[in-house]
Amino acid sequence: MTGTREPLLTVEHVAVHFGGLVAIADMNFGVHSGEVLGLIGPNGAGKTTAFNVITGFLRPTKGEVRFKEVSLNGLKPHQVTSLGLVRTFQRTSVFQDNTVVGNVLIGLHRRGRATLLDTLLGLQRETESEQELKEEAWSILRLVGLERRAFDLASALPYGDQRLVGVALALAAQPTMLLLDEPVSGMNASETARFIKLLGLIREQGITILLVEHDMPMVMGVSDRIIVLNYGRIIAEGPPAEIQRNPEVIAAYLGHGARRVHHHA
Amino acid sequence: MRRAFALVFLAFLLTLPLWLQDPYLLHILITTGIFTIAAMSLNLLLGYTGQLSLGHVAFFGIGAYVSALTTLGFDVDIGPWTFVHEPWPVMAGFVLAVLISGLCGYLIGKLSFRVRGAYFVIVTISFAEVVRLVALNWVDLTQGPLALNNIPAFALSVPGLGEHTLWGKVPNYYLVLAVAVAAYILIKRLVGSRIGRAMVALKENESLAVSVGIDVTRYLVLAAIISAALAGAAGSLYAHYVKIIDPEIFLFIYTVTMVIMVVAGGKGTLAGPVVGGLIFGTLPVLLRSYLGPEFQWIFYGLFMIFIVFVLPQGIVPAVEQRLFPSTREPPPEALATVEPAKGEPQ
Amino acid sequence: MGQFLQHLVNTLILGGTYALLGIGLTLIFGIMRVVNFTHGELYAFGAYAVFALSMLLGANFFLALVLALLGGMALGALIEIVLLRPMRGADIDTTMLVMIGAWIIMQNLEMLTWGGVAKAVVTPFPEVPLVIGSVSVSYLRVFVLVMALVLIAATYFLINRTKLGKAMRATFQDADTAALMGVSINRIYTATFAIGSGLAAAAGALLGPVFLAFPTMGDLAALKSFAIVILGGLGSITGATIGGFILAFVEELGAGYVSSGYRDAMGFVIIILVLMFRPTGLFARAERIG
Amino acid sequence: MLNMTKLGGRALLAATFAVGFAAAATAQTKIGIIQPLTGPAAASGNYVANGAKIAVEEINAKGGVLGQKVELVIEDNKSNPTEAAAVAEKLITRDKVPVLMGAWGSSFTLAVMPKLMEYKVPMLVETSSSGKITTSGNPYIFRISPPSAVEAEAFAPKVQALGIKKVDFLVVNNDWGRGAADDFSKMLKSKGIQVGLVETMDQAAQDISAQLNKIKNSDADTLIITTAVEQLTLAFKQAAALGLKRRIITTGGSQNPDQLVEHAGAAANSTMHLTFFTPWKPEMSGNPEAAKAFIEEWKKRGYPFAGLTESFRGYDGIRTIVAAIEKAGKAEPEAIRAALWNVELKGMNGPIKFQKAGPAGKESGQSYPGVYLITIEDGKIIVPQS
Repeated sequence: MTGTREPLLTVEHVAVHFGGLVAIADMNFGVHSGEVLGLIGPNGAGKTTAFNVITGFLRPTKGEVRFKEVSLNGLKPHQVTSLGLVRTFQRTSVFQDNTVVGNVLIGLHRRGRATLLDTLLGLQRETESEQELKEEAWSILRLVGLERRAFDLASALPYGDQRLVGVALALAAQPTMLLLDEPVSGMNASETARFIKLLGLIREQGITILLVEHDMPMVMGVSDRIIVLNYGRIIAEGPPAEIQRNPEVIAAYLGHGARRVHHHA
Repeated sequence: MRRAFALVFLAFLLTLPLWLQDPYLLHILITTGIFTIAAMSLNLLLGYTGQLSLGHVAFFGIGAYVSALTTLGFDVDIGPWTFVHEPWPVMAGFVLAVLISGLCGYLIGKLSFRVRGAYFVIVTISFAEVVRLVALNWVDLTQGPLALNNIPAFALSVPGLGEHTLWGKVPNYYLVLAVAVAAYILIKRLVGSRIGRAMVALKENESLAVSVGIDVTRYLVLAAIISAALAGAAGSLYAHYVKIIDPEIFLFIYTVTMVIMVVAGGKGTLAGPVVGGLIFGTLPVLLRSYLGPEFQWIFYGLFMIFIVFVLPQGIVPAVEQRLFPSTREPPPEALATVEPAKGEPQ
Repeated sequence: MGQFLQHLVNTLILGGTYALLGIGLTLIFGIMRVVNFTHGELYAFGAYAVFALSMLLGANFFLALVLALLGGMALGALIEIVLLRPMRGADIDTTMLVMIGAWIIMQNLEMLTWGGVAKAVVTPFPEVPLVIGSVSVSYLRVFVLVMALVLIAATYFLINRTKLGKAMRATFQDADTAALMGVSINRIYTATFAIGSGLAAAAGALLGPVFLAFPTMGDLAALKSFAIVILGGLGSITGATIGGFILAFVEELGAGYVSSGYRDAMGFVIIILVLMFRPTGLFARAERIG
Repeated sequence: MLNMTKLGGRALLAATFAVGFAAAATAQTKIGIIQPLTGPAAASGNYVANGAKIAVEEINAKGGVLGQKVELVIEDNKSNPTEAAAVAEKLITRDKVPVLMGAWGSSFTLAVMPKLMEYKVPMLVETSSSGKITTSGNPYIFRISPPSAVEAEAFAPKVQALGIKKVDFLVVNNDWGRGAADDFSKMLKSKGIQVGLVETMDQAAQDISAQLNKIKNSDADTLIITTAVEQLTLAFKQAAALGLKRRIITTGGSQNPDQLVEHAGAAANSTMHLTFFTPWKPEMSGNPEAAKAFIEEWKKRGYPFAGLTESFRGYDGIRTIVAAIEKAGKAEPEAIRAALWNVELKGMNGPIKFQKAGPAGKESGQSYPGVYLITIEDGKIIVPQS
């Protein structure tokens, strides 16, 4: 960490209110280039809300999010994605009626070069661009290890593989930073292990990762740093080892989802 | 396989006037063709972007009126100004019909895609109704309920060969067929491209599509523009073929006819509107001897409910599944070429 | 001034029946998430029912009105049970297609039954108008307004003061939770559709004698109902009531001071304006669209 | 897809056979009729079609024409011009009728006219009144109804007697209504009478109170209304409800006065109507015997008496066409067209004989029937003595 330089992503005094309900009270943190940051907290702590605010799906009531020193306030989600900040979703995170490779091709949307005219007139640039996209799609499928299922319908895949398709989609959108929303929830142990390996590969490509996850051993294992949210507030921040010993964090989890921590611990 | 079917079918359509001499049946086929083009254009919105646009007839009608007025000429007073337009050739009318319908598609898209679901449906219906009432009441321009009559027949000007006016049924048949094939190819290219994938993505999961950087409004509006422009082309063909149009061209029932064609044939498939268009375009003629018009419509209504209950995907996907049960995704040839060599990926 | 007062009186009379139409449609949408394309046909049904009962069978005019309302409710219940019940859980576009099919069938059945020639209903009200100052209005229209207001009040009472109304409101809030609390969703849906349909039939039964009954009369009524509920916000009963009167007011003024040809266009122009500045309607509660 | 095509092809083939077979089996003389059987003008269109049916049965009972039975092919133009053109196309190309009658409204007739030119088939116009129909140079048009200018001239002598000073118009927004407003205005202005408001209404409009409210605030003494009977009923009722006290005169001969009395009640009192047939006094008809027989037959079939002022047009129209076929000696379009010029017939409202109208070389035929001004008093129809 290089102290004075502005982090890749900065969340500054962000608050989100739904009517009278405070989902996020006043949130401040930064994510530095190249790191893996885990965002944890009991159910309803505001993690997904935070994701939605950062990626433009929700407007914050107060505060500002900056990415690469550009304010994201007022930007639409697809504009945020264009800056290189790409997210995945908790559940239905694939295009069910498309094939796996079709999904990745959709994800590669921003990399197409052909214009509307090229497409309608069937010009050479259209063919070339499509060829490039297909090659690109295969390299992403190879990265996540799904090339054997390329022509299966996404909805026909086992759950764990569907989650991988979701990640492939996000990778296709050329992220500088990837926001993963509970990527291993519902996966079995071997699927989780495979996913952790994939995270390593993604990291090797220099992609920064912000991770929301309930699977404590997994988060503790992959994160460089962890932020703990409770009732819309950050209650702790630091390296995994430190967080595991933090009494406030333990209290929060005992109050809420002790079972879950226990289960994996 | 499918390509072969398409080519055989096209050959059948091309040779049809050679053995079908009955002018009335040709007439029916021409109007069927025109409505099929409109249905294909609607399919782009309804089938590919998943937006139930129920004002589609507005673009068809605007195309018809623009083309008719361009070729008939008009003079209109707006406030202190008088606009006089001398008649132009039909080709100009056709081009203007496409452009202005497309422009209306843009404006309406911009406005109505701010909402979804029931609001969107009602807004699109309202738009068509407003256009109908303008056509009905702006008598100076549109002749209102007096109808625009004596619209000239389509004329093709070929450099060096002079101008050819398409008076008869056979040339009109080929003209409509040519435009229909062109529309089919355009739509096929579009939906097979990155743009088409973006549209389908929006239909399936808007949030997810947005998260990979697809600009929702942009692609919905783009679909609306192209769809409206094609509908405008169909409207222009209609105006110069039937040679008379009046404000009832904007009635909701015509949109419903297009919707039935698309839904019955199979929305979101290329062949769907063609199959649906042919069935529902020619069915009235076949039924006419046996059923009164009211029974025919009742039959349509029942058929629509039947399709939704029994074949929600439409005829084409159902037939395809029967014919090629296991070819849900034949690997496209282009993809096969870059498929990695068999073996472990890493 | 006299002309303006006359327009105001006309507004009230037209607005009452518009409100009935709007409430019926918005109730069905709010609770069932169904855009009811048969709404206009139920309106036509009401008008034809009054014609058939009072002109053909010689029934008392007022009795005919009541029977038209009840008949509309029964027809609505039938549509709900036959067409909508099997569609539970289908998305809104799919049910719309089914309702469009039903609309086509109903309209053509009317055409077959009654023919294309419009039918007039003769009422027991005198032809001589009620004249107050510069304003003149027929007794029939005054009766229509009073009846419309009575029905609107009855609907409010039903929704806010009865057990059925409570269950309907619970379903409106959240159908799943209401079901968990022991509300029979099927029964609520059927009742809702029946009430909405009954209101449309009542509007037709009241306006039919003022104008004429003809097979396509429902089309414009349906379009206007759509305009009213968009204006008031889909699912808002208060919105539909006020929307009905606003639409009538704008139509009257448009016809009186702009051009009578654009009377029917006014509603749609309002829709477009509302959409530009307040896409969820004037009175909708904060609700996500899409 | 293959299956569908095959199925479609087979059905098409079957349909072609069916059509061919039907044509071979029936050696009948066909006459195509285009009328508004549905929509805002439906009442009138149905009356005309029924009048035509009576004429055909009468003719067939006497052995038909040229030894063949006459067969009517009746199509609905749905009170819409485009639909009128479409059914004309169908009647000519599919049913192969050699002659047409129709299409009631002026806008519908004008819509059909290019089809007549295209396929060279004559049409007898039984109701339409717009001047444009016979002045546009369409030699396939033969009209037995009076153009509105003729109607206006027939009314001209009454203007002084009634003491009319200023007139407002309320007309249906189509060729019929606008044509009537133009022609009557011209006639009135030539007599130095003021013309005030010209208000229009859509043919499907139900609520006309806004227009009537405007008219109520004008200082004219007379209101001329031109529209079909259903809308007239609404206009009368709404005028009464607004307390509009004005002399009301209607034009166009589609008022069916008895229906007005029945549906508009007291609101129809002291209104005046220009009609072209007086079934209340058949002895005034141009052909009293035929008129009495027709009225008898009409009543016998249980049709409303009110329809007679319209249905006679269908009856006269078919008799005129059949007379032409008889004269032509064959049921072919060109022969019928030529023969129509030589037809002379005693019609219900005067002799039917076509005179040339419109640009030289491509004249349309126009016959000049009688016009009557009747009054409704206390629910009774008062026919003038003349």
